[in-house]
Formats: sequence, structure tokens, C-alpha cells
Amino acid sequence: MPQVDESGLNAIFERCNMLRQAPVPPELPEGFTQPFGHFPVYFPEELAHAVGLLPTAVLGGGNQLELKHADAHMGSFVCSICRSTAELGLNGSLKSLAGFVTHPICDAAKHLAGIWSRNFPEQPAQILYLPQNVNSSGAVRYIASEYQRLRHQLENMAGREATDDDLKRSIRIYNENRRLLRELYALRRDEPWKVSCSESYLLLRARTRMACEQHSEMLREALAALRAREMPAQDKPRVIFLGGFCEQPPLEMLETIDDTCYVVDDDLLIGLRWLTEDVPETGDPVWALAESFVERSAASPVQHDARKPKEGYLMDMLRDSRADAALLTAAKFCEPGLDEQVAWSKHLDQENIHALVLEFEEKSTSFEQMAMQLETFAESLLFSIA
Amino acid sequence: MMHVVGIDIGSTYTKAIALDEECKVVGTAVRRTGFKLAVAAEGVFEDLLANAGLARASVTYVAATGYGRYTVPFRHAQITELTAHAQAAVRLFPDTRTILDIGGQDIKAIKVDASGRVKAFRLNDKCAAGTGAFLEKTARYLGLTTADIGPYSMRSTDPTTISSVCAVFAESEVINHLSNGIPAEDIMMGALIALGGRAVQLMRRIGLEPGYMLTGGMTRNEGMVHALEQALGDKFHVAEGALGQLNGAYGAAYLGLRRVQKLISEGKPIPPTATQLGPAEIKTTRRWSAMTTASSSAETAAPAH
Amino acid sequence: MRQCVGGVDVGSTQTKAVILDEEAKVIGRALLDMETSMKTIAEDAFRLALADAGLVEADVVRVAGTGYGRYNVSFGHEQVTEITCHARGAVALFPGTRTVIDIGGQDTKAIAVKPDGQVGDFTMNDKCAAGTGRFLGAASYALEMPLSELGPLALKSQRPVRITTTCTVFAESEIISHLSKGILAEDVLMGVHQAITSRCVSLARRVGIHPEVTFTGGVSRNVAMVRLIEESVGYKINVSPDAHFCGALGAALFAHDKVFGQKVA
Amino acid sequence: MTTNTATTQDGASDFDARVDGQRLMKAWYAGLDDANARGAHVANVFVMGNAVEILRAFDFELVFPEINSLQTGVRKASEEYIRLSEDYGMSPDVCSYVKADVGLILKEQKHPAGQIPKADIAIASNMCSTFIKWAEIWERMLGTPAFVLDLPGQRSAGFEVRQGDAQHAADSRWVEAQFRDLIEKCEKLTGKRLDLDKLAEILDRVNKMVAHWNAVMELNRACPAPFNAMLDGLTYIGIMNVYRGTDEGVEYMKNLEASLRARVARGEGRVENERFRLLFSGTPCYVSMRRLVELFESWGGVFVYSDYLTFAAGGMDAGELVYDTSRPLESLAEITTLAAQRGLSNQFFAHERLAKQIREYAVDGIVFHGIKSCRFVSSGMADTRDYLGSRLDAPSLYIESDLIDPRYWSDAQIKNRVDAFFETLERRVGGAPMENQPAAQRRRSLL
Ligand SMILES: Nc1ncnc2c1ncn2[C@@H]1O[C@H](COP(=O)(O)OP(=O)(O)O)[C@@H](O)[C@H]1O
Ligand SMILES: Nc1ncnc2c1ncn2[C@@H]1O[C@H](COP(=O)(O)OP(=O)(O)O)[C@@H](O)[C@H]1O
Ligand code: SF4
Ligand code: SF4
Ligand code: SF4
Repeated sequence: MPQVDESGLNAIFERCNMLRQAPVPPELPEGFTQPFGHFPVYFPEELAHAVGLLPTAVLGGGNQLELKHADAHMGSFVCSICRSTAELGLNGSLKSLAGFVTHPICDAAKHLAGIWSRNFPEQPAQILYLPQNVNSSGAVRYIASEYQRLRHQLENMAGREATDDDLKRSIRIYNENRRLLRELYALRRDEPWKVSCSESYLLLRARTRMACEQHSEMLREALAALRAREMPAQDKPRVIFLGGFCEQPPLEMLETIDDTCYVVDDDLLIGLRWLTEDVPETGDPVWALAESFVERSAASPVQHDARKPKEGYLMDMLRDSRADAALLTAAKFCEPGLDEQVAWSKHLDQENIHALVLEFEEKSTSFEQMAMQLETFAESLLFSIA
Repeated sequence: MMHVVGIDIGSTYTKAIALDEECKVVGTAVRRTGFKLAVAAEGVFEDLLANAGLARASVTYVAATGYGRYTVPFRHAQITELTAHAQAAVRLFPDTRTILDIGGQDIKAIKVDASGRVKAFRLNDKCAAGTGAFLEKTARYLGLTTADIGPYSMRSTDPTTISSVCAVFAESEVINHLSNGIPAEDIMMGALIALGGRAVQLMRRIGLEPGYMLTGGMTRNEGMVHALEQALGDKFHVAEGALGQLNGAYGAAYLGLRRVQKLISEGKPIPPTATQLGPAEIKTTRRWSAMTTASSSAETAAPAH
Repeated sequence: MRQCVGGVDVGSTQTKAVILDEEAKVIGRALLDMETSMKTIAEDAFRLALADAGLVEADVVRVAGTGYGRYNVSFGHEQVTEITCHARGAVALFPGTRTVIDIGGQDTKAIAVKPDGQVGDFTMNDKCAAGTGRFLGAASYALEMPLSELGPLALKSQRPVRITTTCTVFAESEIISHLSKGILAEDVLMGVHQAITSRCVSLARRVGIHPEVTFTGGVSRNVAMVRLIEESVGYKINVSPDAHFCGALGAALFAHDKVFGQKVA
Repeated sequence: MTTNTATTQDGASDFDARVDGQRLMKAWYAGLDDANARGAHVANVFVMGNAVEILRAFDFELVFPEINSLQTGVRKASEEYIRLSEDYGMSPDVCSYVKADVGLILKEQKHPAGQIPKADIAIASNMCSTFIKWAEIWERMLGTPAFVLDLPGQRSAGFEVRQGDAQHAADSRWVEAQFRDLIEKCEKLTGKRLDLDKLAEILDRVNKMVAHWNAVMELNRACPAPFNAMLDGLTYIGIMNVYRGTDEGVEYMKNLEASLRARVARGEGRVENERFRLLFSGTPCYVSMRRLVELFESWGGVFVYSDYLTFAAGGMDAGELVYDTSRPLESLAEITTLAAQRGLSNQFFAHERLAKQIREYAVDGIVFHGIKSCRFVSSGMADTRDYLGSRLDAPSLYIESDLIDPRYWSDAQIKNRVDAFFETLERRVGGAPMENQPAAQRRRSLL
């Protein structure tokens, strides 16, 4: 594996940053016939990958995109990611997608399927009803049947069959990628001064615009270079960032946070890291994926699971990452996020753990206000000046 | 003799205060901020030195706060106004737990612990409806100066309700009231009550913990204090005289003093000022966001099949 | 014995009145600033319009009131909402109208008009005065310059500044701060106009913008606003010298329908 | 004893839809008031996608938190509850039903209608995703265990699940599995075994109620319409939900159908001169529903149907949805699955249903009522409206307020919009001219 230095690292970040701003993958890698769009949070990308459709997370338009059509189709009270996703559809940016899948994470997201069917009937859109009752005995069986249905639809779109072996190969590729992502987050826990939250986010997000195997390649180089970085630890508080599970916070926001804090863990793009362990590479692959969703998965405000009380995973995150405090964020107009935020802050209050409550919007462009809040927060944690 | 200075550059007023080693106030100064922040800082500093009869040389350390804190060239350190207000509040009134600061262009509600550490806070700065600007607008319309607002409104016997949520719509409401022959003091008090209600609502959002303190220029407006206490149903601590408006500057100065004492006790030198430091002091996170490619909003799409 | 009709539009900042003759031609106009009470202003405006037309009250057989103070037109025979009136007026002035953008003193409206001239959909700013004529009011106050001169000056701008505050109240201090930094008045003003335009256009987008677009309300007298809206929709828009009276005209036309039965356009 | 005894509101009668409705509601709240004291078991359920039939079989007292919240609105007490919850930290941007309920918790369950008992279990379906977040709030604040009932909805446009096809079989299997879990939980909670015969009887009563309900809805296709879907209809649906599967429920629905039949036979309409037949899409604004209806009826506009009456009835408004009482549990699962998909498609693919309803009820225009804080009904509304407007040229009005938060009701604005809407409708449909009334009189009728 070629050694990459700081300048090579910059080249990688530059590429990631370019991909961050691309509504769909700028080019199709070898062996893929068409991109296939899916909305946050989790989507079993292996199924698309196995038929040669390039899984492409649709993540809204960022704060550079001007909404020209969306306002006539979605009220101003709907979260930004939904509105700007609609905009991307309406302005043709997503034309190339073979199809679009959304999820019952919230009602706004479910409505996207209807909006698609009314405005782009030629581009098949559907709601993948991932169950909110994973604790029921029938859950795995039900998910498996949904995955089978999806698998056949994808096969028809791609005009190509996905054998169990194809699926197993894809699972192997994704397992490898998930392992590397776990390494990246371990590095942030152990030596946060070596990789900032915004840099880690850029690396992570790049996976939504390239083939998983390419991403692993890139990640391996980046990790090596990051580990080799010579950077002094600064006097910044260790915090975790929550609330990035769906709508994407502007990169500027993450950078503003990096200015004053070390973010040692987060739930950004949690869907890409949803499965927390390797998916079994033997046996029925569809069942393996379904079972992993139920038994070896992360948590988010939009997935109910009696075994994962929300405060529970919040405290686990704080403990495992040895964080001093938490940034509890929520996207404006994000019902589940805003509800969760209350529960989180109430709980941390009881536990006497410092938390800063922030509301963000994909569309925001000015961050002085937020910078001031973060400075105050850092001051209240370190309690020393300058 | 060593002195420490705190400078609070607010959106409307710039405030400065000087402390000696015993943390005694040896001088203060207030002036309108205007639009050249560095100039305001320089100006207020000179006023301060004059008022306190100090020589520049005898000022060991300058701590800047307020929204213009990064524009004070001769600062040794900057702190946010929230931290500064919290510190000062607890020093002046040790039982303070909830602080309300009504500024010219924003409101802040701050929750503090016994040590003056900021526990939680909320701000409102997008909409003028809940800020000093709203008052000054109404006052301007009624032909009152800022300083008149308090005494004048206290004459009100039967305040009117101002129902508009928007400062602009409120103005036409005021016009209507006037044309219906409602006395100006009742309208002014109506505006104070409207503002008071919004301010207390903001306080509720961080949770009301008794031991309330009002800071900022509004402390000089007895009508506002009255309206606020009505809305809250409880008393506010209010520092006497101009000290209420100087609260932020005082907090900055106090933290500066503590810092200096710490440095001296550790036998460390006083750090250089921002100008001496130069740009090196500027934060150094790489800003990838600054490099946005055209593709961001463009209709790029992978080759369709 | 004349059979003229009148329309009175009692707006939030200005009251407009027009008189139409039997052929529905505008023969009298009046415009009053809204200072004192709403009760009398409608009547005052109406009388001024009569005088302008050189008529006496008896010559006018029917009057319709509109605008948000329409129920103060106590002498009116009917009240019609400003939405319906602006649409009617706009279609009368420009039969091809499909979208009406009305920017007034305190409210901004967008109306989608069906090919048959009927109101299809409409939306307006409710709680917040950002992006209304008031924003220009703030500018004219800060620059101590009459409203009518703002537009022409703004068009001289080479490098417009970006106005970041949306709040009409804070706009004033932002404008002054830019000026104090030595930025040219025209560049600041252009920024102000751009700010209003982007707000109004995004409001209009909620009902969908389709040509022809007709721009009404007092702000339509501002040449810079006209230019900017044209730039952002991408084609020329209709503006009539009577645009400020559009609401009153629409009202008067409804009165005219009543008197002469068949609808004139 | 049907048509002959049951007569209408005006006649001297032993049945008055409104009075009897209110009586039943009172009785229900009275039953709740001392439920904990009596040691009865209590369950929180939502109007969409619940397992009421099963819970009744275990003699649970049922609490409908949505109805509690809307009642705070009807009783003009909602603002206090909502403010309490916002002070507690709830965002202004979330569902105001949830906020009112959090307020209720903060007030130790003291509701204007009486004491609301603490629940032993909460059933939350995924039909509205907020249900789940709501149930999680109870888990935290009250320690009420939540049982999420996951009901897969319509996957995509034109996605038809027919009774007995493969997809329906798979979905039903999933729902049945969850029902079995639920039954196990109920048996643990109550110490009783599930009595299948009892369940069958309950299903049978639901069948009867639904049959009457569908007849009632159909009666409003008559012109003039006998009732206003967004005023009288709200009483009906309340009973439909609260008394689902009970004898009182069957009795009420039977009498209701009879009385409305009589009305139609007599050619009586809700408004004396019906000029516009309107379809209402969205949820009501319970704080000001009378006022809203007044604004429309003053123009002779009556709401003849509302999709609210479909999804708030859990989507059971379809002839083919009949429980097979010979295999209660399986049938319950199968029908629940289909009903849920109707209820959900009703929102997420609303255009398919609305288009049908426009035809069936001979509608002149649609009124869309957007609720900022209810994404379930509001997120797709503008787009649906755009679609119907361009495809069917259906005239429509969009108004916005809130379910129960009076702070979002702006009378002047709504009146303005309603007036403008009818001014347009009049010129299209050519309703009787109203302008020729003297201004003064017309004003009175409008205010
Ligand atoms: N002498 C005074 N009398 C009454 N009110 C005053 C006085 N000075 C300031 N104020 C009020 O206090 C408000 C804010 O003052 P200040 O807290 O200094 O603002 P900021 O910190 O935002 O610059 C002003 O908008 C004004 O309404
Ligand atoms: N001569 C002018 N040039 C530019 N703008 C003007 C002129 N006259 C009035 N305006 C603008 O029009 C606004 C009033 O428009 P109008 O439609 O009468 O408002 P409303 O109907 O709400 O009273 C004023 O606030 C001002 O901004
Ligand atoms: S951001 Fe929140 S509201 Fe928006 S789609 Fe995601 S989960 Fe739903
Ligand atoms: S509501 Fe009024 S005061 Fe508030 S932001 Fe808008 S214009 Fe400014
Ligand atoms: S969001 Fe709408 S549907 Fe969901 S609970 Fe609230 S009011 Fe009911």
C-alpha cells in the first residue's frame, strides 16, 4: 500500500469535498450500470451493490442550493433535507437515478415517495418499511421478505440477477469498509487532534458517491496518513455530537465546532455505520442482512428498539469515548430529532453532565452566533480564559 | 499599582470598567458603539483612563467581551458576554441562578451555578420584536428619548395591549392607538409589557431557577424592570447605577484579574496582546467548506442509461 | 346623469381610490398616506378621486371597497378582498397575466391566475414584515432619501453588498453600518433591493411563477425592484403606471359589473 | 327499532347525534376518572392502527391521548397545557397534540374532562411516526411500557395489496406475530387468558359499526348534504373510535344512520341553502372549528366529506373490510393490515384517494388545512394540491392553522382567504350572487 503524506491527504480531502457537493456520483465506477438513490437513515446497500446499481445516499442540497421549485411542493415547516431533496428531484439533478427509496423514519420522509410518484412517475420510488417493532419475534422474517421483494425489483431494474454469491461478495466488501470506519472512529477517540470531526465527516460522506470497494481503498490510505500526522494536543474539551443522523449539518458548522472542541464521537451519517459488526458471510445472505439489522445495529432517534433506550446509547457513547460533554443538536423542523433533544438534555441534566443544545439547518450560512455559543460552552467546561 | 480592564463591545453601547488588585472599581465609561468597533474600543478605553485617572502603562491586562470582542486590538484575551455576565452576576449577587440580559439587538437568558459557571443559555437575535430596538423604535415614534422611556411609562395607569408579534406591525398598531386617543404613556408601557412577556418566555425555556438578575442597559429603564417583574411574578436583582449595564465588562475584568493573579503566582509572564500576536492567534482549522466547487448547485448527473 | 363607479383600496400604509366612467376607463385617481384614522381616510380618498375626475358624488352610482381596511369603506356597496381585486385589476391591465406579485407597505402577495382570469391560488406574508415595502422604508429613513429615488440610485450600483439581516428593523442599522464602512449608497441600496426580491420571489414560488407576471402595489413604482424581479424570473414582467391603483381598479371593475351586467376586461 | 323511532335533531326525539355523542363522551371520561381507583387495567391507544379489539377482550379501559389533547382544544384550555410543555423544553415546532399531552403529564394527569388514569401499557403504531416518539415520552415520564405495532403501509404509487395475495399474506403474518406478542403481554398484565369467543363478539360489533359508518358517509353524497363532515362528522368519528366494538357504539351508529336517512328523505340539508359542496383535506383546528365552519357556511359552503374521516377511523371505511369472526385473530391481522394501508395511502399517496372522493361526493372545491406541526397530514399537501389542481382543475383553498394551539389561529387572515376563495368559486360555479345584499347586512352574515 502506497504511503500518503500530508499533501496526499489534502488531495484525498479535496476529492471528498468535491464529492460532498455532487448530488449524485460524478462518474460510474467499473461494473456499475446506474446509481440508485436512497434516503437516510439506513438502507441495505449490499442489495443494490450486488446487482451493479451504485448505492447513492440522497442527502439534500447543502447550503449552496437555492430552492426554486420545492416551495410550491413542500411547506416551509418541513425540514430542509426533505425540501432540498424534493428540489434536487424537481430541478433534474437526480434524473440519473434508477430508483429512489425512502423510509418510515418520520412522516416527512414517507411523503417523499408520494411526491416522487406524482412528479417523476417514470422513476420508481417506494417506502421501504423497515420495522419499528424489531423486538417482535417475527421481525427478522418480515425484513427478510421485504429484502427479497426489494432484491427482485432491483434485479429487474438492473436487468441482471443477484445470486447469493453476488450478495455474499457485496457483504464481504461492506464488512471490510465497516471495519475501516470503526478504525477511523477509534482514532478520533484516542487521538482526536489527529483528525477533526469535519475531516472525518468528509471521508465518511465520500462513501455515498463512490463504490464501497473504492472507498475502502481511499480510507486505508487516509488512515495511515492520519496516524502518521504530527500534531500537538490542544486544550479543548472532549465532546460527542448527536443529531446528525439524517439532515446533514453544514460543513461550516462542523468546522466551527472543531475550532473549540474535540468531537470524539458522533452520529453523523449513522446509516453508513448502522451495522455495528460484520454481517455473517455464510448462510442465506438476505437473512444475514435482516438479522444484522435487528441484532447488531446502532441506534437513532428514528428507530424504536426496547433494548436501546435513548438515554442508554447516549450514556454508552459518552463513556466509550471518554467525553466530557455532549453537543445535542437537532435539525430545524425535525420532529423526531427535536423530541429526542428534550429527552437527552433532561437526562444529562440529571446526570450532571454538561450539554449544549443546538438547532441547525442544512441551509444556514452564518455561524457567528453558533461560534459564540460554542466558545461560551468551552469556557464553561475549561473555565480558563484564552 | 496594577490594573485590569474589561471592555464590552455591544451592538448598541460599548462599556468599559477598570479594577485594581482588590477588584475594586476604579473607573467606568460608556459610549454608543456606532459602526467602527475598533474606534469605539479605543474611544471608550481613553474615556475610561480619563475617568479613572489612570495611565495606559498602569493597565496590565485587558479582557474584551461582547459581540465585538475580536475587534479590540489591545486585548490580551477575549471571553464571550455570556461567560462574562455569569461571572459578574454571581459576584454581585451570589444567589443569582437565572440571568436575563436585554440588549439593543438581542436577548439572552443564562442559567448559572453557584460558582458563576454557565449551565445553559438561550438567545434571541433574529427578530427585533423582543429587543431594545423595538422599544427605541416605539419611543422614537412617540417622540421620546431612550432615557425617557422608563420614567415616562411609569406614569401609565391603564397600559394598552400590543398584540402584533412583529415590531413593524406593532408600529401601525401604535398609530391606531394614538389615533384612537390612547395616552402615549399607556402605549409605551404596553410596549414594555409586550417585550417583558417575550423576555420571560425566553427565560422559561431554560427553566426558571429563583435568584433572578437583570443585566444590560435595560436595568436603567425602571419601566422595563417593572414590566419584567410583573411578567415573572418575582423580583430581579438589579445592580445600582450604571453597573447593571457594565455587568459584562465587569465580568470580563474580573476574569482578567483572576487570570493575571494566576500567571503571577505561577511566575509566568503576561501574554502579548492580539496586535502583538498578529494573525498567528487566529484559529487554525482547515476550512474545506470555503472551497465549494461549481458542481454544488449545478445539475451534474452521472451518465444516465 | 353619469353612471360612474368607484373603487377604494384601504391599504396598511396608503389608501388608493379610482373612479371609472361608463366604459370602465379610469378618469380619477387619489392616493393618501395612512397617518390618521382608518375611519375617515377612505372617504377622503374617494372625494379626492371625485375631484380629480371632476365629478360630484351623485355621478357615482356604485362603490366597492377592498384592502385590509375594506370594512371601513362604510359608504361602499360591497367589499371584495384585495386578492380578488388585485387579480382582477391585473388581468384588466394585462389580459395575459398568470401570476400577480403585489408588494405593498406591509404585505407582499403572490397570486396565481388561471387562464380564464380566475384566482387559482395565492399566498402572502403574515406575521413578519421582512421583504415588504417597509424594508425600503427603512432604507429611505437611513439614507434620508425619498422612496421614489431609491430605485434609480440602486441601479447605479456596481458592487452590491449582501444584506444579511432579514428583519426590517435591524436592516436599518445594518445599512448604516455598511455606509459607515464607506460603502457606496447605491451598493448598499442594491443589496437591500436584492434582499427584498429574493424574499418576494421565494414567496411567489409557493404558488408557482408562470408568465406573464404582473407586478402591482406601491413597490412596483420602484424601477430597481422591477429589474431585479425580471432578472430572477428570467423574463420581462408587466408594470402599469396604474399598478399602484391595481387593487382599487379591480374593486371598481366589480362595481362596474354590477351596474352594467356583463363583465368588461 | 330503527327508522321509526330514531328521528332527527329538530324533531322531538330519543336520539340526537350531538347530545347523545356528548353524553357518551362524558360517560367515557367518567369511566376513566376512577379507573386506577377501581384497579382496572388501562391502555393508551391511538386512533390509527391500534389493537382495540384485543385490548377490549382483556377488559382494558382505553385512553385516547389524541382525544384528550383535542378536548383541551375544544374546551379552550389547550394553550395552558401547550405552554407548560414548551416551558418544560418541548420545541414549538412539534406536534401540538404531543405538547398538550406533556402538559397534561406535568399537571399530574389533570384534564378539563377529569382525571386521566396512568396506563399499564401503550400501543403505538407507526402509521404516524410521531405516535412512537409520543409513546417514548410516556416510557420516560410515566414509565408506561410501549408496544409498537408495526403496520407496513402502501409501498409505492399504485401498489395494491389485495386480500389473500402474496404480499398481503406476508404482511398479515408479520402483523399477526406482533398481535401474538401483544396478547402474551396482556395475559401477563391482566392474569387472564385471551377469550377468542369474546374477541369474535367484539369483531362482530365492529363489523356492524363499520357497516353503519360507511352508510352514513355515503348518505352525505346526497344534495343537500345532511351533515357537515367537519363538525357533525367529528362527533361521529369520536364515537367510532372510543366506542369501537361496544354495544353503545353499535346502537349510536345505527341510530345515526337512521336519523340521517330520515333527514335525506325529507330533503333536509346541513345548511338551508347549500351552494358549494366542499371536500376537507387535513385535520381539524379544534380550537376554532365552529368558527371555521361558520366562515364557510356563511357562503353556503358545506364540507360533505373529509379524508380525516378515513384515516382517523383507521382506514376501515371500505365495504370489503369485514372481519371473519370464525377465525378472529387471523382475520383481525388480515383486515388491520389492509385498513392500515388504506389509512396510510390516504396521506402518503393522497392524490389517488382524493381524486376518487371528488367524484363520489360531487365536490365543487377542496379545502386543504395545513397544520405546521402535523407533518403526517401536511408534508405532502402542497404537492397533492398542485397535482390535483393541474390534473383535475379542482379549485382549492389552502389555509393554515393548528390543531389546538390558538396562537396559530389568525381570524383576519383566514377570513380573508375564505372570502377570496368563494369570490373565485362564485365566478366559476356561478353560485347565486351575494353582492346584491347591502354591505351592512352582508357584513353581519360574514362576521
Ligand atoms: N440610559 C439609559 N436609559 C434607559 N435605557 C437605556 C439606557 N441605556 C441603554 N438603555 C437600553 O438598553 C438597551 C441595551 O443596552 P446595552 O445592554 O448596552 O446593549 P448592547 O449590550 O446590546 O449594546 C438599549 O437598547 C436601550 O433601550
Ligand atoms: N414613489 C414611490 N416609489 C417607490 N416606492 C413607493 C413609491 N410610493 C410608494 N412606494 C412603496 O409602496 C408602499 C405602499 O404600497 P401600497 O401598495 O399602497 O401598500 P398597502 O397597499 O399595503 O398600503 C410604500 O411602503 C413604499 O415602499
Ligand atoms: S431530518 Fe428529521 S424530519 Fe427531516 S427527514 Fe430526517 S428524520 Fe425526518
Ligand atoms: S417579525 Fe418584524 S421584527 Fe421580527 S423579524 Fe420580522 S420584521 Fe423583524
Ligand atoms: S403528527 Fe399529526 S397525526 Fe401525528 S400525532 Fe400529531 S396530530 Fe396526530
